[in-house]
Amino acid sequence: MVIEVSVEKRMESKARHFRLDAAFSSREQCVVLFGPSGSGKTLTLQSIAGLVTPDAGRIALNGRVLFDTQSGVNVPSRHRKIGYVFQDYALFPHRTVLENVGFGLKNDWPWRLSRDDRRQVMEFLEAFEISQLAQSYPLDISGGQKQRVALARALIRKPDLLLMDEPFAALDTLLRVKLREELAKIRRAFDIPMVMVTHDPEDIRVFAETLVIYEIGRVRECLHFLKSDGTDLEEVLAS
Amino acid sequence: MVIEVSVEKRMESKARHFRLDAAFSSREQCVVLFGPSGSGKTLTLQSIAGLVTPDAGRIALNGRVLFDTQSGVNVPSRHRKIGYVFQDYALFPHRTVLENVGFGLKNDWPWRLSRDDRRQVMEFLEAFEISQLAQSYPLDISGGQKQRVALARALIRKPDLLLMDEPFAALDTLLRVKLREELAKIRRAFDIPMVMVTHDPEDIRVFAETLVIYEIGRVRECLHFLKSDGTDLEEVLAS
Amino acid sequence: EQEIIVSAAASLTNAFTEVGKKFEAANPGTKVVLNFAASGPLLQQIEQGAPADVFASADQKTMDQANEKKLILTETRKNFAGNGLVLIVPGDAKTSIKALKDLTLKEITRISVGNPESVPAGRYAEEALTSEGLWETLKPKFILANSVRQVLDYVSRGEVDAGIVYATDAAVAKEKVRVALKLEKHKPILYPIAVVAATRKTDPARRFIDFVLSEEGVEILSKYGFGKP
Amino acid sequence: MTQTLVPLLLTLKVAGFATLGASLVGVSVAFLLARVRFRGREWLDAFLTLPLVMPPTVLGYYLIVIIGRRGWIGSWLYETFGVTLMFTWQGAVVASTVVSLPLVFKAARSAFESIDPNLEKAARTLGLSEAGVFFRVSFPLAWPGILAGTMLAFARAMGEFGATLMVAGNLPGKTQTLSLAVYDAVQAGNERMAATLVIITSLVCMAVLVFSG
Amino acid sequence: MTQTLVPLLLTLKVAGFATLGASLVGVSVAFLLARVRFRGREWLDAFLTLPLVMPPTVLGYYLIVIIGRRGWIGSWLYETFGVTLMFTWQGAVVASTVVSLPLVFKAARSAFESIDPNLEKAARTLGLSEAGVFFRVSFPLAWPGILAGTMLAFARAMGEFGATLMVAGNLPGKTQTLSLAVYDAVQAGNERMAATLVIITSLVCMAVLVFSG
Ligand SMILES: [Mg+2]
Ligand SMILES: [Mg+2]
Ligand SMILES: [Mg+2]
Repeated sequence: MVIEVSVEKRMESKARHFRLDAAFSSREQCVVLFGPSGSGKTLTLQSIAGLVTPDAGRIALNGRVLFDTQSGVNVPSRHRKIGYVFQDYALFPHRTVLENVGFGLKNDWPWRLSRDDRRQVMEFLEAFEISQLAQSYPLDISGGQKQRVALARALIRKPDLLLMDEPFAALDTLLRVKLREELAKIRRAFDIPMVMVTHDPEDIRVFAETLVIYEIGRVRECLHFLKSDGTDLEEVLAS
Repeated sequence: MVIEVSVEKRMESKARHFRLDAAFSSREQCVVLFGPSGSGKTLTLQSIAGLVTPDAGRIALNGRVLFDTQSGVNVPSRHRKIGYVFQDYALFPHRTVLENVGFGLKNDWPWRLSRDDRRQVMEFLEAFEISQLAQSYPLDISGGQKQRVALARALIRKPDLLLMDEPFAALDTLLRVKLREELAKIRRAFDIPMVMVTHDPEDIRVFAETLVIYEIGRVRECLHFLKSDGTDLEEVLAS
Repeated sequence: EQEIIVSAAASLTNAFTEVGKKFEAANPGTKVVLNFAASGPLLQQIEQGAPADVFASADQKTMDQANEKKLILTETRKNFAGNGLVLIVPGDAKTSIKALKDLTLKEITRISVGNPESVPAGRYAEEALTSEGLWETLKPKFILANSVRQVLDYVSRGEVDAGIVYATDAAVAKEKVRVALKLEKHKPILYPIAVVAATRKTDPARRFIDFVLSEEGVEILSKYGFGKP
Repeated sequence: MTQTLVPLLLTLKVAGFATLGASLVGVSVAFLLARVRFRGREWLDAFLTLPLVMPPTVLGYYLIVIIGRRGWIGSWLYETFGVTLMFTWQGAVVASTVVSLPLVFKAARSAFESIDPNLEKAARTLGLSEAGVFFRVSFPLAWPGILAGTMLAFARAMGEFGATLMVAGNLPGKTQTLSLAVYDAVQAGNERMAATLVIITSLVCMAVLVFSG
Repeated sequence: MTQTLVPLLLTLKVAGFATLGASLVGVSVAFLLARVRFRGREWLDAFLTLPLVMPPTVLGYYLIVIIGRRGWIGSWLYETFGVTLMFTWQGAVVASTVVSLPLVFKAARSAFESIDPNLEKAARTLGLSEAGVFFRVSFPLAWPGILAGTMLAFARAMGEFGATLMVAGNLPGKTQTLSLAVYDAVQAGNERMAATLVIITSLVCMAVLVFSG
């Protein structure tokens, strides 16, 4: 993929002011945004997805302009073809696992899934090894299972890009290792480019092809590991 | 210290049943309870502090019986002389940092701190490098600062034992390393025994003298590293 | 099927309920809806546009006000009944009142009368007591009611020690209240009735008034203790 | 029997329509206030909450000023269509709607505001339009809160007394709801009637409470 | 002037005492229900919430049955002390207390329940007794919610009409609160008086709303 991101956004609240002014670009398949919490990583991700409107900037994916203040373009979130896995997964609590995964397949009234759509959902549930949870509600399933449902729900719409916000932060250390491997496998199987937000160095080791290091409100460095421009991952992490 | 813990407790709720039946003992200064979430570590910690009443069991610290269903002993929490640092720190949001730290110093009406008490609080704030936050409210300080306030608030009462529930789980990975070292230093300075709950293997490396490994509702193993009985830490962690 | 609304003074409650039924029987296809309250509030309702077709008040003053405000058809106004005023006490009361001035006794702590501002029975009571020079003296004991039927209710429940109501009201609750004495020094109590000016049902309204004034109507009224005008 | 049945049915009719009206207005404005930031937002909230703290008789007075035969809207209605709301069951509906509006409105607003915004965002990334987000996510998630508010509004509308008395009068069979009939029966010293009405009303209220709780 | 001042002062007195009573009972029971699990817990909650959904005239009826001169408690009070609450401002206080109780109670219960239990636990490990925990942690943290409920209760008590009318009557200078005075003035066709009273009441209600919001 080719992704170009440049966003400016002021956030004002009673307690504090925050200003994000971040830009990066990548031609690799896996971009990791790394930095302390509150540095604007999630805000960047939501800008890419069209969930937040930056004050100024430009966002383009594979040559398609999604947002540009200069030319006045702002593609609504629902037309961006971008999958988003939220930090807390944001599963619909009033829908079963099956309904969650099929949620985005049919978007006009009366919202009932066709037989074909249902079959596709079932295939996805099987591929993600959650068929047995089809009729369960999100409240009753574990954190690792939730992550798979959220992933399946995003991927079933065949998005051009997958955004993931701290996908492992809510999980036990023990579970984290396992699911990290699984995600890497799934990503390869679907061959989908990804932008991931994390503050865990381990995620960088496993996923980063491009590494964007954030500090409060801005990008400190943007490193490209696949270009073999002499940048060494372990060196970066040690610093 | 000498600590003996043996607790049984049933928890019933609409969605699930949980039964804790755990026992361990130690003569070391640093006990780490390790295991997946939901395995009963926090429940054990709260039983030691007297915040939860087990259905059956016995808890003794340095020969003093705090709880014993056989002899009907159940020392109220306020008389156990045990400091507790909660996972989310549980600072009083309606009190300043100074008032939080001094909260447990004077417990009868009219709850005003004497000049001596105030001086002592100020000394603690300085020792914990949070003097500049004395008049701030918990809402306005960072996660790392909150942890120091919680520690200072617990230690100022000179407890016989310090309990810590996942002290670093809420922090950034970057901050975590720094605060882990700080805590180790503080613990040595105050020379206070500690029981810590965690699911991060790194905490075991830094703190564990006794390691209690939990699985759902019970203790799988209790290992003593200082006894040099052939147990190797790295071996345990690798398994 | 048509419907007329008759707004009538609270003291007419029992009598007009029967009058209404008999009228409906005599005029098939006409339904009578009865709206009872103190005459003052009824006048206010009509002024605010209440869909009343006939207005029957317990005193001349209220009807005069209605006339001044052009709320009634003047030519339809007729007096149709008379009444008396009595002092009642709860049926189980131990105190015995032989004259109005006994109301000043210490054991009589609460006396209920209609609010003279809006309740005709209250105005008659004020007149009667004033002429005995007792109104001002008794004022601290008064429990002012919103209608004469509320006075009756307070006395029947024993919430007050005495009350002033119409003779016909006292007769309705014979088992619960006792008439202590009749009051006399007040204007004669005459009930006027008239068609409401805003009505679109002048015909049945006139017919209802005619029925009230008819022999059958007078008979029903006298059965409930009302006198001839 | 009919003496208690008629006011009961009338009460259910009036309270039903009032609840419907209050819910439609209350839920829409609540959603607006919960999602759109505009000037005077909190003033609108305060204005709609006013009936909750205002004496019903004062509301009755305002309603007379507005929909009375000589009122702003009332005189226009009368002159144009020859209808008046005063002393009609429709007038009672208006009074009850105003009085019960804050209960739905407040409940709906807090229900909408307690929805995790990420759920609505997730729906957007899944291709839903704003209307789709409302009907498939926001509304179903707010539903338990809205329902509870609606039940309270229904109960409040059933019990409305002061404003209804002033606007709709107390006409048996036309505007005399249970609440007014109880008052009337007690006034008239009709003890058996009063007791019957009180028991019926209590039962209905308890049913509402059990359902909404 | 005095014609409006007297009912205003009376209203403030009645509403003040009623709010005080409702707050004391409401907050204590709310804390009990939020912290102690016992049988019939939710029944007690429903019972105390009943006045919120019950018509004020029905409450008035029950109050007459209980505190009327021939009521269960009323007859005892009268025979023992020679006092009766009917037609007194104290009776109006009782009616307003009952009517406004659910507002404080509900607000206080949800305020207590939304306190992070770890804060109370932390206080215990810091050596506080249960009373200390209540006065230094639970109550101060629940205070904003309790205050909002108390303000609503005050407003509700100020506006009480139906139950007060039945229990305390409508005695000028004795039990005639603003709400009743408005009704009276409209009934008597005293338009200027009605308008004055309505404006005063509206201002007081808006002030309450602004403070509680
Ligand atoms: Mg974030
Ligand atoms: Mg974590
Ligand atoms: Mg835990």
